[in-house]
Amino acid sequence: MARVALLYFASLRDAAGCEREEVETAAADLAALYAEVAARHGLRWPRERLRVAMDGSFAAWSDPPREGSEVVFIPPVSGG
Amino acid sequence: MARVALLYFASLRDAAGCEREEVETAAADLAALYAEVAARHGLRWPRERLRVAMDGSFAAWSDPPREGSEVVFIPPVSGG
Amino acid sequence: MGDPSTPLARFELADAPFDIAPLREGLLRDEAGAYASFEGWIRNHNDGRPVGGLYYEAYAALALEEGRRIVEEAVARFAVAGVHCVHRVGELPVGGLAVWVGASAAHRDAAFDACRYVIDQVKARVPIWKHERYTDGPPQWLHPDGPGSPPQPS
Amino acid sequence: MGDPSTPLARFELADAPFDIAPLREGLLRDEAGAYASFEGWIRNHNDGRPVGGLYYEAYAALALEEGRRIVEEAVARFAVAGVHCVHRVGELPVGGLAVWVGASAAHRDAAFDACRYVIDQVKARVPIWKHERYTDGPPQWLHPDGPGSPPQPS
Repeated sequence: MARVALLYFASLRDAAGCEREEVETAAADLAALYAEVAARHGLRWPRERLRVAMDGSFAAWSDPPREGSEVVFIPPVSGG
Repeated sequence: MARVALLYFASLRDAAGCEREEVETAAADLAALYAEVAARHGLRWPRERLRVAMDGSFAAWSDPPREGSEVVFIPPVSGG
Repeated sequence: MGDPSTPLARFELADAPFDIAPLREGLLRDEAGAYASFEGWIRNHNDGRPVGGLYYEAYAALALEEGRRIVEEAVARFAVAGVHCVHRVGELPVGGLAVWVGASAAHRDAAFDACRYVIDQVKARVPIWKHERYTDGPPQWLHPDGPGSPPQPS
Repeated sequence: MGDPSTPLARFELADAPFDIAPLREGLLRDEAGAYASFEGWIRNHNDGRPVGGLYYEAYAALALEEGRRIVEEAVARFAVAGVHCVHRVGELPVGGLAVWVGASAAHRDAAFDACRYVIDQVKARVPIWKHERYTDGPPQWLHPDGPGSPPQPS
Protein backbone atom coordinates (compact mmCIF):
# COMPACT_ATOMS: atom_id res chain seq x y z
CA MET A 1 0.00 0.00 0.00
CA ALA A 2 1.18 3.53 -0.80
CA ARG A 3 -0.19 6.78 0.54
CA VAL A 4 -0.31 9.44 -2.21
CA ALA A 5 -1.77 12.91 -2.63
CA LEU A 6 -3.90 13.42 -5.74
CA LEU A 7 -4.24 16.89 -7.28
CA TYR A 8 -6.97 17.75 -9.78
CA PHE A 9 -7.00 20.54 -12.35
CA ALA A 10 -9.48 22.06 -14.77
CA SER A 11 -12.41 19.82 -15.76
CA LEU A 12 -10.97 16.91 -13.75
CA ARG A 13 -11.27 19.01 -10.62
CA ASP A 14 -14.89 19.85 -11.48
CA ALA A 15 -15.60 16.14 -12.03
CA ALA A 16 -13.74 14.98 -8.89
CA GLY A 17 -15.36 17.71 -6.81
CA CYS A 18 -12.11 18.49 -5.00
CA GLU A 19 -8.69 19.88 -5.82
CA ARG A 20 -6.66 17.60 -3.57
CA GLU A 21 -7.18 14.38 -1.71
CA GLU A 22 -5.00 11.83 0.05
CA VAL A 23 -5.56 8.17 -0.75
CA GLU A 24 -4.18 4.80 0.27
CA THR A 25 -3.78 2.64 -2.79
CA ALA A 26 -2.77 -0.92 -3.57
CA ALA A 27 -2.51 -0.11 -7.28
CA ALA A 28 0.56 -1.64 -8.89
CA ASP A 29 1.05 1.28 -11.25
CA LEU A 30 -0.31 4.73 -12.07
CA ALA A 31 -2.62 3.25 -14.71
CA ALA A 32 -4.32 1.09 -12.06
CA LEU A 33 -4.42 4.08 -9.71
CA TYR A 34 -6.26 6.10 -12.35
CA ALA A 35 -8.72 3.25 -12.88
CA GLU A 36 -9.49 3.24 -9.13
CA VAL A 37 -9.88 7.01 -8.97
CA ALA A 38 -11.92 7.23 -12.17
CA ALA A 39 -14.34 4.58 -10.87
CA ARG A 40 -14.70 6.25 -7.48
CA HIS A 41 -15.32 9.77 -8.90
CA GLY A 42 -17.07 8.73 -12.11
CA LEU A 43 -14.38 10.40 -14.25
CA ARG A 44 -15.18 9.92 -17.93
CA TRP A 45 -11.78 10.70 -19.41
CA PRO A 46 -10.24 7.61 -21.03
CA ARG A 47 -6.69 7.21 -19.78
CA GLU A 48 -5.38 7.41 -23.35
CA ARG A 49 -6.28 11.12 -23.46
CA LEU A 50 -4.49 11.96 -20.21
CA ARG A 51 -0.88 12.18 -19.13
CA VAL A 52 0.27 11.57 -15.58
CA ALA A 53 2.81 13.36 -13.39
CA MET A 54 4.37 12.31 -10.11
CA ASP A 55 6.13 14.79 -7.81
CA GLY A 56 6.15 17.56 -10.42
CA SER A 57 7.53 15.60 -13.39
CA PHE A 58 5.81 13.65 -16.13
CA ALA A 59 5.72 9.93 -15.31
CA ALA A 60 4.92 6.68 -17.14
CA TRP A 61 1.60 4.94 -16.57
CA SER A 62 3.62 1.83 -15.74
CA ASP A 63 5.43 3.57 -12.86
CA PRO A 64 4.35 2.36 -9.39
CA PRO A 65 2.91 5.06 -7.10
CA ARG A 66 5.66 6.18 -4.72
CA GLU A 67 4.88 6.41 -1.01
CA GLY A 68 4.27 10.04 -0.05
CA SER A 69 4.25 11.30 -3.63
CA GLU A 70 1.97 13.81 -5.34
CA VAL A 71 0.20 12.38 -8.38
CA VAL A 72 -1.61 14.44 -11.02
CA PHE A 73 -3.66 13.25 -13.98
CA ILE A 74 -3.20 15.80 -16.76
CA PRO A 75 -6.09 16.43 -19.17
CA PRO A 76 -5.34 17.90 -22.62
CA VAL A 77 -3.79 21.33 -22.15
CA SER A 78 -5.06 24.60 -23.63
CA GLY A 79 -2.51 27.28 -22.80
CA GLY A 80 -1.05 29.75 -25.28
CA MET B 1 15.84 61.86 -78.73
CA ALA B 2 14.56 61.91 -75.15
CA ARG B 3 15.74 64.05 -72.27
CA VAL B 4 15.84 62.06 -69.03
CA ALA B 5 17.19 62.54 -65.52
CA LEU B 6 19.40 59.75 -64.19
CA LEU B 7 19.65 59.11 -60.44
CA TYR B 8 22.44 57.02 -58.92
CA PHE B 9 22.45 55.21 -55.59
CA ALA B 10 24.94 53.35 -53.44
CA SER B 11 28.00 51.99 -55.29
CA LEU B 12 26.62 53.15 -58.63
CA ARG B 13 26.71 56.74 -57.36
CA ASP B 14 30.30 56.25 -56.22
CA ALA B 15 31.19 54.86 -59.66
CA ALA B 16 29.29 57.54 -61.61
CA GLY B 17 30.71 60.28 -59.41
CA CYS B 18 27.36 62.08 -59.20
CA GLU B 19 23.94 61.47 -57.76
CA ARG B 20 21.92 63.02 -60.58
CA GLU B 21 22.49 64.05 -64.15
CA GLU B 22 20.34 65.03 -67.12
CA VAL B 23 21.08 63.39 -70.45
CA GLU B 24 19.80 63.50 -74.00
CA THR B 25 19.60 59.99 -75.37
CA ALA B 26 18.76 58.33 -78.66
CA ALA B 27 18.63 54.90 -76.99
CA ALA B 28 15.66 52.84 -78.15
CA ASP B 29 15.13 51.24 -74.77
CA LEU B 30 16.39 51.35 -71.18
CA ALA B 31 18.86 48.53 -71.89
CA ALA B 32 20.52 50.65 -74.57
CA LEU B 33 20.43 53.67 -72.26
CA TYR B 34 22.28 51.66 -69.59
CA ALA B 35 24.87 50.57 -72.15
CA GLU B 36 25.52 54.25 -73.05
CA VAL B 37 25.75 55.33 -69.44
CA ALA B 38 27.89 52.37 -68.38
CA ALA B 39 30.36 53.09 -71.19
CA ARG B 40 30.54 56.81 -70.36
CA HIS B 41 31.06 56.31 -66.61
CA GLY B 42 32.96 53.03 -66.76
CA LEU B 43 30.28 51.23 -64.72
CA ARG B 44 31.23 47.61 -64.24
CA TRP B 45 27.86 46.21 -63.23
CA PRO B 46 26.51 43.82 -65.89
CA ARG B 47 22.93 44.78 -66.70
CA GLU B 48 21.73 41.31 -65.65
CA ARG B 49 22.49 42.14 -62.01
CA LEU B 50 20.56 45.42 -62.06
CA ARG B 51 16.92 46.36 -62.21
CA VAL B 52 15.66 49.60 -63.72
CA ALA B 53 12.98 52.04 -62.60
CA MET B 54 11.34 54.90 -64.47
CA ASP B 55 9.41 57.65 -62.67
CA GLY B 56 9.37 55.80 -59.36
CA SER B 57 8.18 52.39 -60.59
CA PHE B 58 10.07 49.34 -61.76
CA ALA B 59 10.28 49.21 -65.56
CA ALA B 60 11.27 46.68 -68.22
CA TRP B 61 14.64 46.97 -69.95
CA SER B 62 12.73 46.93 -73.23
CA ASP B 63 10.73 50.06 -72.30
CA PRO B 64 11.72 53.16 -74.27
CA PRO B 65 12.99 56.10 -72.20
CA ARG B 66 10.10 58.56 -71.77
CA GLU B 67 10.75 62.25 -72.43
CA GLY B 68 11.18 64.10 -69.13
CA SER B 69 11.27 60.93 -67.04
CA GLU B 70 13.51 59.98 -64.11
CA VAL B 71 15.44 56.76 -64.67
CA VAL B 72 17.27 54.79 -61.98
CA PHE B 73 19.48 51.72 -62.35
CA ILE B 74 19.00 49.63 -59.21
CA PRO B 75 21.96 47.59 -57.94
CA PRO B 76 21.25 44.57 -55.67
CA VAL B 77 19.54 45.79 -52.54
CA SER B 78 20.71 45.22 -48.96
CA GLY B 79 18.04 46.56 -46.65
CA GLY B 80 16.56 44.70 -43.69
CA MET C 1 24.83 42.78 -23.08
CA GLY C 2 25.32 39.17 -21.97
CA ASP C 3 27.87 36.54 -22.77
CA PRO C 4 27.50 35.32 -26.38
CA SER C 5 28.54 31.82 -25.35
CA THR C 6 25.62 31.28 -22.95
CA PRO C 7 22.26 31.84 -24.62
CA LEU C 8 19.43 32.96 -22.35
CA ALA C 9 16.71 30.30 -21.89
CA ARG C 10 13.91 31.37 -19.58
CA PHE C 11 10.30 30.40 -18.96
CA GLU C 12 8.04 32.09 -16.45
CA LEU C 13 4.44 32.18 -15.26
CA ALA C 14 2.94 35.58 -14.43
CA ASP C 15 -0.14 35.99 -12.26
CA ALA C 16 -0.63 39.64 -13.24
CA PRO C 17 -0.22 41.74 -16.43
CA PHE C 18 3.44 42.18 -17.38
CA ASP C 19 5.43 44.62 -19.51
CA ILE C 20 7.03 43.31 -22.67
CA ALA C 21 9.55 46.14 -23.07
CA PRO C 22 12.02 45.00 -20.39
CA LEU C 23 11.73 41.38 -21.56
CA ARG C 24 12.62 42.44 -25.10
CA GLU C 25 15.51 44.54 -23.74
CA GLY C 26 16.82 41.45 -21.98
CA LEU C 27 17.26 39.74 -25.34
CA LEU C 28 19.23 42.53 -27.02
CA ARG C 29 22.77 41.45 -27.88
CA ASP C 30 25.36 43.32 -29.92
CA GLU C 31 26.10 40.13 -31.81
CA ALA C 32 22.42 39.41 -32.54
CA GLY C 33 20.92 40.95 -35.66
CA ALA C 34 17.47 39.43 -35.49
CA TYR C 35 14.64 39.37 -32.99
CA ALA C 36 11.31 37.61 -33.44
CA SER C 37 8.45 37.73 -30.99
CA PHE C 38 5.03 36.21 -30.60
CA GLU C 39 2.12 37.37 -28.46
CA GLY C 40 -1.12 35.55 -27.80
CA TRP C 41 -4.04 37.80 -26.97
CA ILE C 42 -7.51 36.90 -25.74
CA ARG C 43 -9.86 37.09 -28.72
CA ASN C 44 -13.46 38.24 -28.50
CA HIS C 45 -14.62 35.00 -30.13
CA ASN C 46 -13.58 31.34 -30.27
CA ASP C 47 -15.12 28.65 -32.46
CA GLY C 48 -17.79 31.17 -33.39
CA ARG C 49 -18.83 31.89 -29.79
CA PRO C 50 -18.59 35.37 -28.20
CA VAL C 51 -15.94 35.32 -25.46
CA GLY C 52 -16.27 37.62 -22.44
CA GLY C 53 -13.00 36.71 -20.76
CA LEU C 54 -11.18 33.71 -19.36
CA TYR C 55 -9.16 32.18 -16.62
CA TYR C 56 -5.87 30.30 -17.07
CA GLU C 57 -5.10 27.65 -14.52
CA ALA C 58 -1.64 26.06 -14.32
CA TYR C 59 -0.16 23.12 -12.53
CA ALA C 60 2.65 25.49 -11.68
CA ALA C 61 5.44 23.11 -10.62
CA LEU C 62 5.13 21.01 -13.76
CA ALA C 63 4.38 23.98 -16.03
CA LEU C 64 7.62 25.64 -14.97
CA GLU C 65 9.60 22.44 -15.46
CA GLU C 66 8.11 21.70 -18.87
CA GLY C 67 8.40 25.34 -19.96
CA ARG C 68 12.07 25.41 -18.98
CA ARG C 69 12.62 22.21 -20.92
CA ILE C 70 11.03 23.76 -24.02
CA VAL C 71 13.16 26.92 -24.02
CA GLU C 72 16.25 24.79 -23.44
CA GLU C 73 15.28 22.61 -26.40
CA ALA C 74 14.91 25.75 -28.52
CA VAL C 75 18.38 26.94 -27.52
CA ALA C 76 19.83 23.52 -28.37
CA ARG C 77 18.08 23.26 -31.76
CA PHE C 78 18.48 26.79 -33.12
CA ALA C 79 21.43 29.18 -33.26
CA VAL C 80 19.90 31.75 -30.93
CA ALA C 81 21.34 34.30 -28.53
CA GLY C 82 18.33 34.00 -26.24
CA VAL C 83 14.79 32.67 -25.85
CA HIS C 84 12.30 33.84 -23.26
CA CYS C 85 8.65 32.96 -22.68
CA VAL C 86 6.15 34.28 -20.16
CA HIS C 87 2.66 32.79 -19.79
CA ARG C 88 -0.15 34.44 -17.83
CA VAL C 89 -2.24 32.59 -15.28
CA GLY C 90 -5.42 33.87 -13.61
CA GLU C 91 -8.19 36.10 -14.95
CA LEU C 92 -7.77 37.77 -18.35
CA PRO C 93 -10.12 40.15 -20.17
CA VAL C 94 -10.70 40.19 -23.92
CA GLY C 95 -7.64 41.82 -25.46
CA GLY C 96 -5.43 40.70 -22.56
CA LEU C 97 -1.96 39.34 -23.18
CA ALA C 98 -1.94 35.58 -22.54
CA VAL C 99 1.56 34.61 -23.61
CA TRP C 100 4.71 36.27 -24.93
CA VAL C 101 7.71 34.63 -26.63
CA GLY C 102 10.86 36.47 -27.70
CA ALA C 103 13.94 35.08 -29.46
CA SER C 104 17.13 36.83 -30.55
CA ALA C 105 19.74 35.43 -32.92
CA ALA C 106 22.48 36.39 -35.34
CA HIS C 107 20.15 35.58 -38.28
CA ARG C 108 16.42 35.71 -38.80
CA ASP C 109 15.85 32.03 -39.59
CA ALA C 110 16.92 30.98 -36.11
CA ALA C 111 14.96 33.77 -34.41
CA PHE C 112 11.73 32.89 -36.25
CA ASP C 113 12.21 29.13 -35.86
CA ALA C 114 12.94 29.32 -32.13
CA CYS C 115 9.99 31.62 -31.51
CA ARG C 116 7.65 29.35 -33.44
CA TYR C 117 9.02 26.23 -31.77
CA VAL C 118 8.47 27.62 -28.29
CA ILE C 119 4.87 28.75 -28.80
CA ASP C 120 3.93 25.49 -30.56
CA GLN C 121 5.46 23.34 -27.83
CA VAL C 122 4.06 25.46 -25.02
CA LYS C 123 0.57 25.10 -26.44
CA ALA C 124 1.01 21.33 -26.82
CA ARG C 125 2.85 20.40 -23.64
CA VAL C 126 2.70 22.88 -20.77
CA PRO C 127 -0.01 22.03 -18.20
CA ILE C 128 -2.08 25.21 -18.42
CA TRP C 129 -5.83 25.12 -19.00
CA LYS C 130 -8.17 27.75 -20.34
CA HIS C 131 -11.54 28.31 -18.68
CA GLU C 132 -13.49 30.37 -21.18
CA ARG C 133 -16.51 32.55 -20.35
CA TYR C 134 -19.06 33.28 -23.05
CA THR C 135 -21.58 36.06 -23.37
CA ASP C 136 -24.14 33.58 -24.76
CA GLY C 137 -23.98 30.68 -22.27
CA PRO C 138 -22.14 28.89 -19.46
CA PRO C 139 -18.32 28.83 -19.26
CA GLN C 140 -16.27 25.74 -20.03
CA TRP C 141 -12.81 24.27 -19.70
CA LEU C 142 -11.01 23.85 -23.01
CA HIS C 143 -9.36 20.47 -23.57
CA PRO C 144 -8.47 20.39 -27.26
CA ASP C 145 -8.04 17.04 -28.96
CA GLY C 146 -4.46 16.09 -29.54
CA PRO C 147 -3.47 14.38 -32.79
CA GLY C 148 -5.05 10.95 -32.94
CA SER C 149 -6.84 11.24 -29.60
CA PRO C 150 -10.40 9.89 -29.29
CA PRO C 151 -13.29 12.37 -29.12
CA GLN C 152 -13.78 14.11 -25.78
CA PRO C 153 -16.31 12.30 -23.55
CA SER C 154 -19.56 14.20 -23.23
CA MET D 1 -9.97 48.85 -32.45
CA GLY D 2 -10.38 49.09 -36.23
CA ASP D 3 -12.72 47.52 -38.72
CA PRO D 4 -12.14 43.75 -39.01
CA SER D 5 -13.05 43.88 -42.68
CA THR D 6 -10.20 46.20 -43.68
CA PRO D 7 -6.80 44.87 -42.62
CA LEU D 8 -4.11 47.44 -42.00
CA ALA D 9 -1.30 47.38 -44.61
CA ARG D 10 1.35 50.00 -44.04
CA PHE D 11 4.99 50.50 -45.01
CA GLU D 12 7.09 53.45 -43.92
CA LEU D 13 10.63 54.78 -44.00
CA ALA D 14 11.96 56.47 -40.86
CA ASP D 15 14.96 58.83 -40.90
CA ALA D 16 15.31 58.78 -37.11
CA PRO D 17 14.92 56.19 -34.32
CA PHE D 18 11.28 55.22 -33.78
CA ASP D 19 9.26 53.68 -30.96
CA ILE D 20 7.83 50.22 -31.51
CA ALA D 21 5.19 50.41 -28.74
CA PRO D 22 2.68 52.62 -30.60
CA LEU D 23 3.18 50.61 -33.81
CA ARG D 24 2.36 47.40 -31.93
CA GLU D 25 -0.66 49.11 -30.34
CA GLY D 26 -1.88 50.00 -33.80
CA LEU D 27 -2.14 46.29 -34.65
CA LEU D 28 -4.18 45.27 -31.59
CA ARG D 29 -7.64 44.04 -32.54
CA ASP D 30 -10.24 42.39 -30.33
CA GLU D 31 -10.76 39.74 -32.99
CA ALA D 32 -7.03 39.02 -33.37
CA GLY D 33 -5.50 36.45 -31.04
CA ALA D 34 -1.99 36.38 -32.45
CA TYR D 35 0.75 38.93 -33.03
CA ALA D 36 4.16 38.20 -34.51
CA SER D 37 6.93 40.72 -34.90
CA PHE D 38 10.40 40.87 -36.35
CA GLU D 39 13.18 43.35 -35.65
CA GLY D 40 16.46 43.68 -37.47
CA TRP D 41 19.27 45.17 -35.41
CA ILE D 42 22.73 46.29 -36.46
CA ARG D 43 25.16 43.55 -35.48
CA ASN D 44 28.70 44.19 -34.28
CA HIS D 45 30.05 41.88 -36.98
CA ASN D 46 29.17 40.82 -40.52
CA ASP D 47 30.88 38.08 -42.52
CA GLY D 48 33.47 37.90 -39.77
CA ARG D 49 34.35 41.61 -39.93
CA PRO D 50 33.92 43.99 -36.97
CA VAL D 51 31.19 46.54 -37.77
CA GLY D 52 31.32 50.03 -36.27
CA GLY D 53 28.02 51.28 -37.68
CA LEU D 54 26.30 51.85 -40.99
CA TYR D 55 24.26 54.05 -43.22
CA TYR D 56 21.08 53.01 -45.02
CA GLU D 57 20.34 54.80 -48.26
CA ALA D 58 16.95 54.45 -49.94
CA TYR D 59 15.54 55.40 -53.29
CA ALA D 60 12.60 56.68 -51.29
CA ALA D 61 9.88 57.02 -53.94
CA LEU D 62 10.37 53.47 -55.20
CA ALA D 63 11.07 52.02 -51.76
CA LEU D 64 7.73 53.31 -50.51
CA GLU D 65 5.91 51.99 -53.56
CA GLU D 66 7.54 48.55 -53.37
CA GLY D 67 7.13 48.38 -49.61
CA ARG D 68 3.44 49.20 -49.90
CA ARG D 69 3.09 46.51 -52.55
CA ILE D 70 4.71 43.94 -50.23
CA VAL D 71 2.45 44.64 -47.24
CA GLU D 72 -0.57 44.54 -49.54
CA GLU D 73 0.60 41.18 -50.90
CA ALA D 74 0.90 39.91 -47.32
CA VAL D 75 -2.65 41.02 -46.53
CA ALA D 76 -3.92 39.31 -49.68
CA ARG D 77 -2.03 36.04 -49.03
CA PHE D 78 -2.54 35.55 -45.31
CA ALA D 79 -5.60 35.88 -43.05
CA VAL D 80 -4.25 38.84 -41.09
CA ALA D 81 -5.87 41.71 -39.26
CA GLY D 82 -2.93 43.99 -40.01
CA VAL D 83 0.65 44.20 -41.27
CA HIS D 84 3.00 47.10 -40.69
CA CYS D 85 6.66 47.59 -41.57
CA VAL D 86 9.01 50.48 -40.82
CA HIS D 87 12.55 50.61 -42.24
CA ARG D 88 15.21 53.05 -41.04
CA VAL D 89 17.30 55.16 -43.37
CA GLY D 90 20.36 57.22 -42.44
CA GLU D 91 23.08 56.58 -39.85
CA LEU D 92 22.70 53.68 -37.42
CA PRO D 93 25.00 52.59 -34.58
CA VAL D 94 25.71 48.99 -33.61
CA GLY D 95 22.61 47.76 -31.76
CA GLY D 96 20.39 50.23 -33.63
CA LEU D 97 16.99 49.12 -34.90
CA ALA D 98 17.11 48.83 -38.70
CA VAL D 99 13.68 47.40 -39.51
CA TRP D 100 10.52 46.40 -37.69
CA VAL D 101 7.66 44.22 -38.95
CA GLY D 102 4.47 43.48 -37.01
CA ALA D 103 1.51 41.32 -38.03
CA SER D 104 -1.71 40.55 -36.17
CA ALA D 105 -4.17 37.80 -37.04
CA ALA D 106 -6.88 35.58 -35.60
CA HIS D 107 -4.42 32.64 -35.58
CA ARG D 108 -0.67 32.33 -35.21
CA ASP D 109 0.08 30.68 -38.56
CA ALA D 110 -1.07 33.75 -40.46
CA ALA D 111 0.71 36.16 -38.11
CA PHE D 112 4.04 34.32 -38.41
CA ASP D 113 3.71 33.74 -42.15
CA ALA D 114 2.85 37.36 -42.91
CA CYS D 115 5.68 38.66 -40.74
CA ARG D 116 8.18 36.34 -42.39
CA TYR D 117 6.89 37.14 -45.87
CA VAL D 118 7.25 40.87 -45.35
CA ILE D 119 10.81 40.81 -44.02
CA ASP D 120 11.95 38.35 -46.71
CA GLN D 121 10.42 40.40 -49.51
CA VAL D 122 11.63 43.72 -48.11
CA LYS D 123 15.18 42.38 -48.01
CA ALA D 124 14.92 41.07 -51.56
CA ARG D 125 13.01 43.85 -53.31
CA VAL D 126 12.96 47.23 -51.60
CA PRO D 127 15.61 49.64 -52.96
CA ILE D 128 17.56 50.28 -49.76
CA TRP D 129 21.31 49.86 -49.57
CA LYS D 130 23.59 49.30 -46.62
CA HIS D 131 26.88 51.19 -46.38
CA GLU D 132 28.80 49.36 -43.70
CA ARG D 133 31.69 50.83 -41.69
CA TYR D 134 34.32 48.50 -40.23
CA THR D 135 36.70 48.98 -37.37
CA ASP D 136 39.41 47.15 -39.36
CA GLY D 137 39.29 48.83 -42.78
CA PRO D 138 37.45 51.04 -45.27
CA PRO D 139 33.63 51.05 -45.51
CA GLN D 140 31.74 49.46 -48.37
CA TRP D 141 28.34 49.27 -49.99
CA LEU D 142 26.67 45.89 -49.66
CA HIS D 143 25.18 44.45 -52.83
CA PRO D 144 24.42 40.81 -52.06
CA ASP D 145 24.17 38.33 -54.89
CA GLY D 146 20.65 37.37 -55.73
CA PRO D 147 19.87 33.75 -56.63
CA GLY D 148 21.56 32.89 -59.90
CA SER D 149 23.23 36.25 -60.36
CA PRO D 150 26.82 36.37 -61.62
CA PRO D 151 29.60 37.23 -59.17
CA GLN D 152 29.89 40.91 -58.27
CA PRO D 153 32.38 42.78 -60.49
CA SER D 154 35.55 43.68 -58.65
